[in-house]
Amino acid sequence: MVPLNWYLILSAAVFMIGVFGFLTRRNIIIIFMSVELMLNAVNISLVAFSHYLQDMRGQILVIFIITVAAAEAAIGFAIIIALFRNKDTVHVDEMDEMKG
Amino acid sequence: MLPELFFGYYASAIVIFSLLVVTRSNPVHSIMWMLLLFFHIAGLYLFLNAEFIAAIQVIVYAGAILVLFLFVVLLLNLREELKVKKFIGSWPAGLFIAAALLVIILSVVKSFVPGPAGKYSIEFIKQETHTKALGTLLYTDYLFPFEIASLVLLVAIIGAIVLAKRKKGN
Amino acid sequence: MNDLNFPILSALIFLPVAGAALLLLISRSNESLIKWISLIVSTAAFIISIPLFTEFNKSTHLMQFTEKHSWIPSLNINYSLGIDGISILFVLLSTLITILCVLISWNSIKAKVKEFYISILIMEGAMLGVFCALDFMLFYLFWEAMLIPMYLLIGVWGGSNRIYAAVKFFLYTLAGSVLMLVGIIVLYYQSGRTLDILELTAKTYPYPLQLWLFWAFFAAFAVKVPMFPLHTWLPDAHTEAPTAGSVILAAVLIKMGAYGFIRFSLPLFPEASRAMTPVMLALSVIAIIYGAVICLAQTDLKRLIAYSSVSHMGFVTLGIFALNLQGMEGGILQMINHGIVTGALFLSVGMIYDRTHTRQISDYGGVASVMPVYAAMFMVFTLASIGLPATNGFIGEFLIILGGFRANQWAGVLAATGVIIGAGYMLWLYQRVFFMETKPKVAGLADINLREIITLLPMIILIFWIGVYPNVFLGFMHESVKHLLERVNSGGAHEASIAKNILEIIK
Amino acid sequence: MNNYLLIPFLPLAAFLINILFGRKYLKENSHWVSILAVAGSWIVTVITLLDVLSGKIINEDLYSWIVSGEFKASVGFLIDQLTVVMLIVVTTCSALIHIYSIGYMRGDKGYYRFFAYLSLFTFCMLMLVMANNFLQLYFGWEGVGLCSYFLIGYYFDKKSASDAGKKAFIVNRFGDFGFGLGIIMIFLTFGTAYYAPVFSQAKNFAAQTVNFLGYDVHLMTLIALLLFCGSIGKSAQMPLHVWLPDAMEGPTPVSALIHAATMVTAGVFLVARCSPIFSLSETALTVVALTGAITALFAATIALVQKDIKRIIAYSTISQLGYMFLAAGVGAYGAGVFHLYTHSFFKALLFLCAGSVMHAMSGELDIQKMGGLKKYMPITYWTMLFASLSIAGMPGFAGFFSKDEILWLAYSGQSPVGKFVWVIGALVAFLTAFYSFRLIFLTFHGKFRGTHEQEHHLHESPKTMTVPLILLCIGAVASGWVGIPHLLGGGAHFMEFLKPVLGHSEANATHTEEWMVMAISTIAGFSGIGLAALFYLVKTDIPVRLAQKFNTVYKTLWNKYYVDELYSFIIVRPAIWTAKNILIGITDARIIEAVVNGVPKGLGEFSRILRKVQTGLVQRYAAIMALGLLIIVAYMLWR
Repeated sequence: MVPLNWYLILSAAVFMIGVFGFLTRRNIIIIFMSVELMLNAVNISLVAFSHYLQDMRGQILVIFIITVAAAEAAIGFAIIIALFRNKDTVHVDEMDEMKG
Repeated sequence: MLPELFFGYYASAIVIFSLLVVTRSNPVHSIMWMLLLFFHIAGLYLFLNAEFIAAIQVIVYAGAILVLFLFVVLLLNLREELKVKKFIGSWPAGLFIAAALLVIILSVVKSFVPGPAGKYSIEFIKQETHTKALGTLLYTDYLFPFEIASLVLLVAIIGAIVLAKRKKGN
Repeated sequence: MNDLNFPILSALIFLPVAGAALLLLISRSNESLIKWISLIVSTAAFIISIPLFTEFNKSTHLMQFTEKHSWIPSLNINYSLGIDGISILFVLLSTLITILCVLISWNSIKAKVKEFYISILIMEGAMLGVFCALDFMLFYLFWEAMLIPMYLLIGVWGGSNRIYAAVKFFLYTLAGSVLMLVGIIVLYYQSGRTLDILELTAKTYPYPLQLWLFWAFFAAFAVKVPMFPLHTWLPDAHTEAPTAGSVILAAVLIKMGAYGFIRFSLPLFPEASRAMTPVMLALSVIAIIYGAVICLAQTDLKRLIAYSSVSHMGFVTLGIFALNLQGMEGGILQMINHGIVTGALFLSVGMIYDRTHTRQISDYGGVASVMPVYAAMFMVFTLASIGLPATNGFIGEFLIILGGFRANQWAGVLAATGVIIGAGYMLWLYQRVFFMETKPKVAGLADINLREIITLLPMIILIFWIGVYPNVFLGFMHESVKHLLERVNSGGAHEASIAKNILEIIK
Repeated sequence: MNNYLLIPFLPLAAFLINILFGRKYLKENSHWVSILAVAGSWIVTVITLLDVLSGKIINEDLYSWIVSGEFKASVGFLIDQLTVVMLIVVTTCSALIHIYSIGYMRGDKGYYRFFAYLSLFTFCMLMLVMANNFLQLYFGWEGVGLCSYFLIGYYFDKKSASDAGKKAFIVNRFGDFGFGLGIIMIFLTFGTAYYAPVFSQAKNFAAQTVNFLGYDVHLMTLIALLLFCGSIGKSAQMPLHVWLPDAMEGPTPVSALIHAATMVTAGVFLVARCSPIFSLSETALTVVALTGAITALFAATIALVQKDIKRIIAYSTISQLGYMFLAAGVGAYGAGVFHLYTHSFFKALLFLCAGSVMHAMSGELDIQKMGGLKKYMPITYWTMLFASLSIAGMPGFAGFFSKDEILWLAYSGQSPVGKFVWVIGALVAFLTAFYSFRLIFLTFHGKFRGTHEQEHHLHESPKTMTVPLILLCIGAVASGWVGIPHLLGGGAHFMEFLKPVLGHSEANATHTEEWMVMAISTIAGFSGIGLAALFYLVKTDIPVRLAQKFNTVYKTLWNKYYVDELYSFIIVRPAIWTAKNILIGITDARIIEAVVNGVPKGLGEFSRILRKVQTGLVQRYAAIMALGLLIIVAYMLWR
């Protein structure tokens, strides 16, 4: 039997890869993917908990997360397109309109 | 022994594909690796007796979201994209933060204590079937959150249309 | 106490506000109607205030014409008004000054006329409110409400550097009054949740608390007065403000500070006040001499008068903190005097500024040859400003120096030197502006017209009225001042500890 | 109705009428209003004099002026012997000078203004002398100062005139500073500011000391000296004399009325009025005597070399005022007032004659450009000669009696410095005679030294001017006859008359000594005239040679001992310099404003630094957020 901790470690590793991607990539699409990566990492741990604790609530949460992820992807891409149309770039380090 | 081997394959595949996703300079490649990643995650879900989740992982993520990614990437100028730097200048800082967070999280994993088990044992799910068990719960106890989720999707649809629509005259 | 069976103070406060509301309804293009309505409203307010003067009972220190209604019952905040012998003169002064401000702005304000008169009228309501309020929350409300129209007057209709001056004025005063708000809240809890000024002033507070609160209130009042070294907003504000703004500022607004000392600091914190007397006297004397000496080097007409205000207000605070009858009465009278005289000086400067558009003293010269009536009137104001007997300035200054000398000989003597320097800078100013050869900028100016004479005439009448027969005005305050001094000077239990505290503070 | 009220209020009414209606309606007829008013005052004064002579003293309040607690001052009138003498002096001189001004000021564009000011001055001066309390005295005191300011600066388009007016006012303010404090001390001591109770109680405080600004001083000395500060300013004594010579910028009638006959003598009047206080302090009296003596000498020496006709007379006035203080200082208040009284006639006359000369000379002031005017303007010459004889103390003339009285009482009185000031007094008598006749000789004798144009224009003044001259001349000659001393067979009526108010100073010396004193001062006068005649009529080259030989002395005198320069150097310029460079430049700008503007500026700087953090880069924000999370979690784990 695979211990729960292994899933958690896996989840943490994937999450941190997502964090790394989010913090360091310039392309906003990849950043977006990193976000999806982090969401999936959370999903892994939730499903694992659900399995080991013999409780369905973890998986219910996963369903909602996937729903929100879909919605977020739709809105996010709409924003990216609007942004790309105006700024003609997908690189986030070239967007600093809010600079103080 | 077999489950550990099975998990080991999936886990290492997931980590490797994740790394590949965030490090490719060509977004299309990233998406392709992500597709593989999602399938492996779905596999892991099956391994955890969550077949319905595995199914929507493939359908929603791989089928819907990733296709959306592809469409967006097609809008961009890929040739240009391949020539420029893919990381921001201070990427080591990002790496450090991610690594440090990982270390911290890992350091607490071992002290994790599972709570009492619920009623959805493997036998119970086998008897109920997984989809039905999940569906019953979703449409009874979690009816309102479920409805709200539908609302969220509706707003997302409308929002996406409004945002992405070209203004008249542009 | 209200024998008139009519809420006269409320009417007084809200009539100008209603007038301002009426102006909102009038088309901005109809400028003459706007001016006439403002004139009528301000005159009506003045007429309403006359019964206060005639019906006032001089034989009591109690509040008169009182009104009290519950306002926010849950916090025990009331809408409570009333005046006594100290505030009545300020009420009258405010209503009079507003009329003159409307008149002086008749032709000199050309842009945003409607907004200007709305500001003036709201200003009047707030000023009257401050002098009439008997509830701390109400008082604070009016106190802060005054800032807004004044800020606009300076910032919108002011001179070239108006924004700086307006912001400086606003921040300076706000910083002070916020500390006072803290003090008010502390008092509210200390006194068992009441904000009634009369109730609060009848209670005693522990000495260390008094000391803290004294300084909190000091911050608000000293900025307004303005006492040295918190005076630097005044020259900027005066210089940049339009004439009407300078007049209100000089005549009424800066009186609020000294009024606050009398109305709040002294009766609320008698022991702390007594303990702080040396400090206050010292600051007053510094202000007198400092303001006067600085005037010697001014090149700007309005700035010079502004600094002279610092000096004159030094006299006022000196008189108040002399803590004896002559000083206090002199101080109060001097506030009125300063309001009249400096107000009149600013009105006069405004008149000539409208003609020449320069405030530089060096641009003037020989004005007396071309504008004899104006020169004569300005001379009267100059003389009142330097405290010549038979003008109001003398009565105030003499009583203050007498009281100050009684309280502390050095204070009296040094204050008297301020009078010498005062004569120096005012006469020098007069000489440079009115005497000597006629400068090109001045040549051919028309003498002041009837409207302008009417604007200045009340001031001249008051100057001589107070100067020759001051008892009419002093009579109002005898009882109130006596009562206040009894309160301040009563009880000496803490005398020893106070002395010790002073020593510690000095260390 | 008390008719004495008319004395001050008629001129006040004239002032109001003239100032309100003069410019538009009265114009060239303004003088009628003022002259009628002052003539009315004079008539009432004479009636009042008769009342007082019959022993009726008036002391009553018109109304309460200032009431504040126990402090009370009123507008009230005290008419006693001293007051009535002053009233006579003021109304007589004022009336004559008003008339003189008709001719002198004719055609001036500010005609109405001039008469308005004169009336106002008369009003203030009368209020001053008629006061029954110190505060009203102060009112009149400042009021006459104000009129003096107006009238000195009458030709206000001239810078020198407006400067001089301002200077007079401000210098006087220095004196009034002490005067005001003196009044406050009086009130704090006696609890009242009325003359009568103050003077009657003064004896009770004779031995008392008081802490003043940290020093223990004798109370009566302190009060007396503070009051004397006012006198020094108003009567142009050392060291506040600087304004009077400059005051000659005013029209000549003004110089005659204000700066010779009346206002400047107010200081003497004050000392005389407060004699009960002064008498209680030997120190104060000594200071008064020495101030007077030194001023008398000092001003007389300056007058020796001046060339401006009016300035010579001005310094002469300062010197004569010094005489009066000298008298008061040795306790001879009566003699001081007597000299005040005679002096007002002959000094006003001198000024009016000078005005007449200027009138003829088209405004020329330099006596070196005159000469030989005797034949052109005989009335002026003779009246001026009589005035000069009077001031020089020639026997029989008014000045002789008063001056002699002063010197005699200085010599014989109990004052510790009496003999010393007597010597100075005699010396000054000599100098006075010398410079007075230097003026006469240079102006009226010899050959005319001006331009032809001026010579062509020379003429005697009109009747309105010469009649007052003649009338004043009678006063200058005869006014002293009311005070002929017992020694010469007179009754010393003047001194007897004033005795109830001023007391009597006792002479403890023999008749022989009195003769000697009289002889010495007479000889001093004669020798002064003789020397002047020698220098300016016979051997006219001596003065020039003397000036060359004693060049330093001459320069010092010519520059009036450099007092003006000294004041400018130690008071005026430092004050303005301090204001400009220290108060505005450093205290206000660098300290207070630095704090005031520094706080917001500091906040601004701080926010400028802080805002660098707001890069606008999403990833930077996310990184910082993650870092924060990291720190918090790490802290939770390992605290």
